[in-house]
Amino acid sequence: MYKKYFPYFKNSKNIYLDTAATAQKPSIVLDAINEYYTQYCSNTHRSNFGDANRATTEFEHTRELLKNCIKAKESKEIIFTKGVTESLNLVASSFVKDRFDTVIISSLEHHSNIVPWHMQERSLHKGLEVVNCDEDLTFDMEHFENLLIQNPNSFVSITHVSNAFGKLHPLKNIIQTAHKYGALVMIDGAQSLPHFNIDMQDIEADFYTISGHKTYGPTGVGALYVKAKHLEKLRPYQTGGATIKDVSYDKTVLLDSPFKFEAGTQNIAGIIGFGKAIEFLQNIEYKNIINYENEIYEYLYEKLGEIKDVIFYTDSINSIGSLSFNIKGLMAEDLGILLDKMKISIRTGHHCAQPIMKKLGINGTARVSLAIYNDKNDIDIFIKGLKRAIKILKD
Amino acid sequence: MYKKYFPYFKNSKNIYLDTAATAQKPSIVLDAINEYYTQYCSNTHRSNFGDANRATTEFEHTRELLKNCIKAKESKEIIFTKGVTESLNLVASSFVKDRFDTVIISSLEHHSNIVPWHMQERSLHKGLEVVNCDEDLTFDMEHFENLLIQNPNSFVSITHVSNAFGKLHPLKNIIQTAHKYGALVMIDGAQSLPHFNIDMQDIEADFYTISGHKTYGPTGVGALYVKAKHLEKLRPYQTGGATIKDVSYDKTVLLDSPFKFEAGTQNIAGIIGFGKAIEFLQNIEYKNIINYENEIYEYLYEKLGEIKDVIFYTDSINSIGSLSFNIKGLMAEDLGILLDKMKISIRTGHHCAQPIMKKLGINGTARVSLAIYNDKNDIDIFIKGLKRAIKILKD
Amino acid sequence: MNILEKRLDEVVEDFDLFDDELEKYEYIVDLGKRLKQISENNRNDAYLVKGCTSSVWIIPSLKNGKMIFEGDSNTVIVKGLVAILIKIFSDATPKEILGFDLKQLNRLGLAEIVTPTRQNGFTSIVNKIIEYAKGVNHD
Amino acid sequence: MNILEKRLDEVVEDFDLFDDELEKYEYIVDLGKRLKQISENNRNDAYLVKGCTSSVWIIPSLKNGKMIFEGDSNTVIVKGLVAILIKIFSDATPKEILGFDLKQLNRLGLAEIVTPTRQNGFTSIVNKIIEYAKGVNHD
Ligand SMILES: Cc1ncc(COP(=O)(O)O)c(C=O)c1O
Ligand SMILES: Cc1ncc(COP(=O)(O)O)c(C=O)c1O
Repeated sequence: MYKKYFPYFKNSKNIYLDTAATAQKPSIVLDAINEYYTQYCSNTHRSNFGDANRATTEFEHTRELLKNCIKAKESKEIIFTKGVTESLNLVASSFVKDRFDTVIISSLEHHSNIVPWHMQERSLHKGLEVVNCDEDLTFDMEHFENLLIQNPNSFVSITHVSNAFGKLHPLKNIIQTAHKYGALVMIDGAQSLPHFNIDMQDIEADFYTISGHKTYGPTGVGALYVKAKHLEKLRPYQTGGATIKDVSYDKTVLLDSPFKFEAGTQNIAGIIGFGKAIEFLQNIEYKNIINYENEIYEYLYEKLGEIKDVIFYTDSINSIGSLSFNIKGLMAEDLGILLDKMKISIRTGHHCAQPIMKKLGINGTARVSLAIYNDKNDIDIFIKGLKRAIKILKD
Repeated sequence: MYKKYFPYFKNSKNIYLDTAATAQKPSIVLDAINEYYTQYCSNTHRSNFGDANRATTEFEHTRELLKNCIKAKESKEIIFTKGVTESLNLVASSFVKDRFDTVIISSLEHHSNIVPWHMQERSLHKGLEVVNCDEDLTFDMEHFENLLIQNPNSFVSITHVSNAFGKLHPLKNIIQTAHKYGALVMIDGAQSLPHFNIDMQDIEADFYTISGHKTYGPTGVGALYVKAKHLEKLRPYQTGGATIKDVSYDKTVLLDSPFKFEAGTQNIAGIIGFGKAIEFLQNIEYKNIINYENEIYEYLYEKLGEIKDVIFYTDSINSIGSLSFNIKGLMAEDLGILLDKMKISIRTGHHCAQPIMKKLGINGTARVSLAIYNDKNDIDIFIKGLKRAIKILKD
Repeated sequence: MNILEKRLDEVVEDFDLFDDELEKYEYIVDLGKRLKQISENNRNDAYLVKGCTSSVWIIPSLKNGKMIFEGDSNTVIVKGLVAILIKIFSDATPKEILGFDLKQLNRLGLAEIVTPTRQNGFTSIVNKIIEYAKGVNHD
Repeated sequence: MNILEKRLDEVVEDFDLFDDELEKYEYIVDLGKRLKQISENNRNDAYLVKGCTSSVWIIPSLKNGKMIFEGDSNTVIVKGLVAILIKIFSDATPKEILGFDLKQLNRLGLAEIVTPTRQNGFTSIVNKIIEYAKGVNHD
């Protein structure tokens, strides 16, 4: 139904079920990239001839689109980055470090939201706390509240949706609880923005991180939302060209946000393309995306459930986008390789989330992750392929 | 002669003379980007189905090409970044900070090689030293040597070619001198790699920074060369997905170079496209590029010299790519705007190099910067346009 | 109809006479050249417009309840733009100035206006004028 | 011609019989299943191959100047790859092993070999074998 917007599927017979790693791109995104490169390629924000002005205008248009998409209040709250990893690292280095005694994360974090904290010489119970989860990976709100009480000067950094399991965190509740105890909250939105709409005025996150390439946009683009009142305290992370009002050898006067955070030539083509990805989502409308993806997800869950010896890690209701499973007695890697030979692309392994894998006592899982370009036919082919792979391995 | 390889010139009648800001892209670069997005779009280094393997292979192929291009010894010496600004910031934060008492720069640095040092609370004569230059912007080798003697624990960070003036620094001599006094040297290669070949084994730089978008590659890509023996001491700058061997909540074991420095999803399309840009340069061959560009540069210098009241800042012999000038009694900005209306794109202003402008007592310059797609006809049109602009402003 | 809007109409009509962009800018250069220079001692920080790449000064005064603006710049084209803004904004009450919808200025079709560059000179000048008007408006 | 090369030829010939990739991997799975498991106490760190996503063990021994390799893995396909490597490398002198041009292995046409992933299991296994051979080579 939506496949036709994505040129990849015209060229490839692959059943692509690895969107949580990166999404396919609709043609309007690729067209916008090409248009920039072949019609008005030039640098932004510094040169001021015609093409450069056009590039700057398109670039800033993406900022507006993103602002409106997540209901930020002001454009300066949107800072472009390379991706969620850079956004998280930026906040870790330039805001959290030396300011907060404790960082609280969930059990389901991606390495990008664990390792930067380790690099600050935090480790479990020494500046880093991990909120427990139940067997079905549900966030333990009571434990969270206790951690907030015990650690009065905390910064909470938490994923909206787990990339490894698709588990959805009760974000609003988490943020309200954190704020009650005076803690600030950063959200890893890598796996949420592609699937449903987020309203910064509603959830009141202090920081929210965005991955362009997972949201139908180009690679090498991301963004960081910073609530306006924190901008003053956010130190510039990288500095250089186009962040500057005045420089002598003695000192530097930086421009205001967002520019002071966007040093050097940005990924201009990527950012312009990302704008089109957001327009694409808004044209389809999030409510249609949610309904459509839910239907496919339920169908996948049901069909997988019929397979003998399948192990699930979550229910289907509080899960979005990704579904992780194992087949008792088999290694996920073996399944992944055989499915690949049948032209079905899934992901196997620890999904950059080793700690939770260790906690569950498993090496990894097989993960199917969905997007609007998937349909029931993809699921049928996947299930057939999976059965065949199981047969080859078990016989 | 070379214009035909660049689709921009098919669509635009612009005379593009702003390559020092960003270069136009040859079609093979754009084709490679499109091929990735429409035929094997997937994440690299983590998923391992067919398309993902192909993406990883192409990605790593760029690293090999770059390694061979600059004659690095090992692939792990090449780290991908967003551009020169990120490369410089990475080394500033992760290597120089807290290790070197003094940073020595030249008078011709881009803001990207000044501001990061200010952010470390260095300022003139307090952790930051600036090598003098003569009237014609020639690097003062004697002053440099004195600075090295007076500041025994120094790190030298210096541009190869000035973006504001096109001035070429005597790099080999600078590096040898620095090494003689035990200082390490980082080179800002933003304006050199597009124009001539660099051999790391010959110049023996410790760090060399590369800008993809200025080297006929896509936006949002750059690289950092780090001499192998310094890799151990270079701290990871950003961390997260795909930099990790093993993570628990307690600690992280990082992968080896270069992977530990490339956190999160990289600009995959951009890096693959950049590989093609390097192939493009190698197909043309640097010796042809140098000869061709020199000829155009000399022609431009000569024709400009014939204009009344023109002020030059360098000679043409030790200059590469960019030529800065002023017309006595006129403001460069006014010239730039009028030329733009004649569809001639040059850059006016301080070119992200305010300190040297202040030193010269000027607000800025008009800068023409050249690439292989320019020809004498471009220069003729520019000169005609410039004369007309001068007439409009002076009359 | 706001009086500023009427004045803007006139400028837009003038602009419409030109076939190409260059002619339009020749005209702006001309306006710039003809704009009376301000006195050297008015070229000070109090009147300087922040956020421009070139130096721009705007000096307000109040006469019979109407604001009068003078202005200058070190670059001719910006001086021309200043002349246009003075034509539109000067000799109007603070209320008229504040009642004017700034988006209308886009009708001038000047790249300098519509481009959201990091240091947008044109917007900064307009903001300075608005700021002055707010300072004397007592409604 | 190096004896290892001859053995590799045989494997490549076997592979050539398959029409598609899946059949080839079915065969590899089969080799994996048939490979003798190593004893539990040999599954230790000394024999563990570093740099694989799955666990792989390679155990060397020396008999009449020839090296004998045993191996195992927790995933079947890697076990199949181990079986192939044993077929090629086991029962050869260290000199023969070190004289073999590793690039030849690309002829197997396995994606697992040619992809420069961050943790390339196949290369790591081969390196472990080479390392063992170097350890006993006294030339
Ligand atoms: C939950 C989560 N956080 C962070 C990341 C890293 O995002 P990026 O690739 O944009 O750096 C990912 C994707 O790998 C993710 O799924
Ligand atoms: C000499 C010099 N250094 C650094 C930079 C910044 O490079 P990038 O845009 O790749 O961050 C530039 C370009 O603006 C430059 O010309």
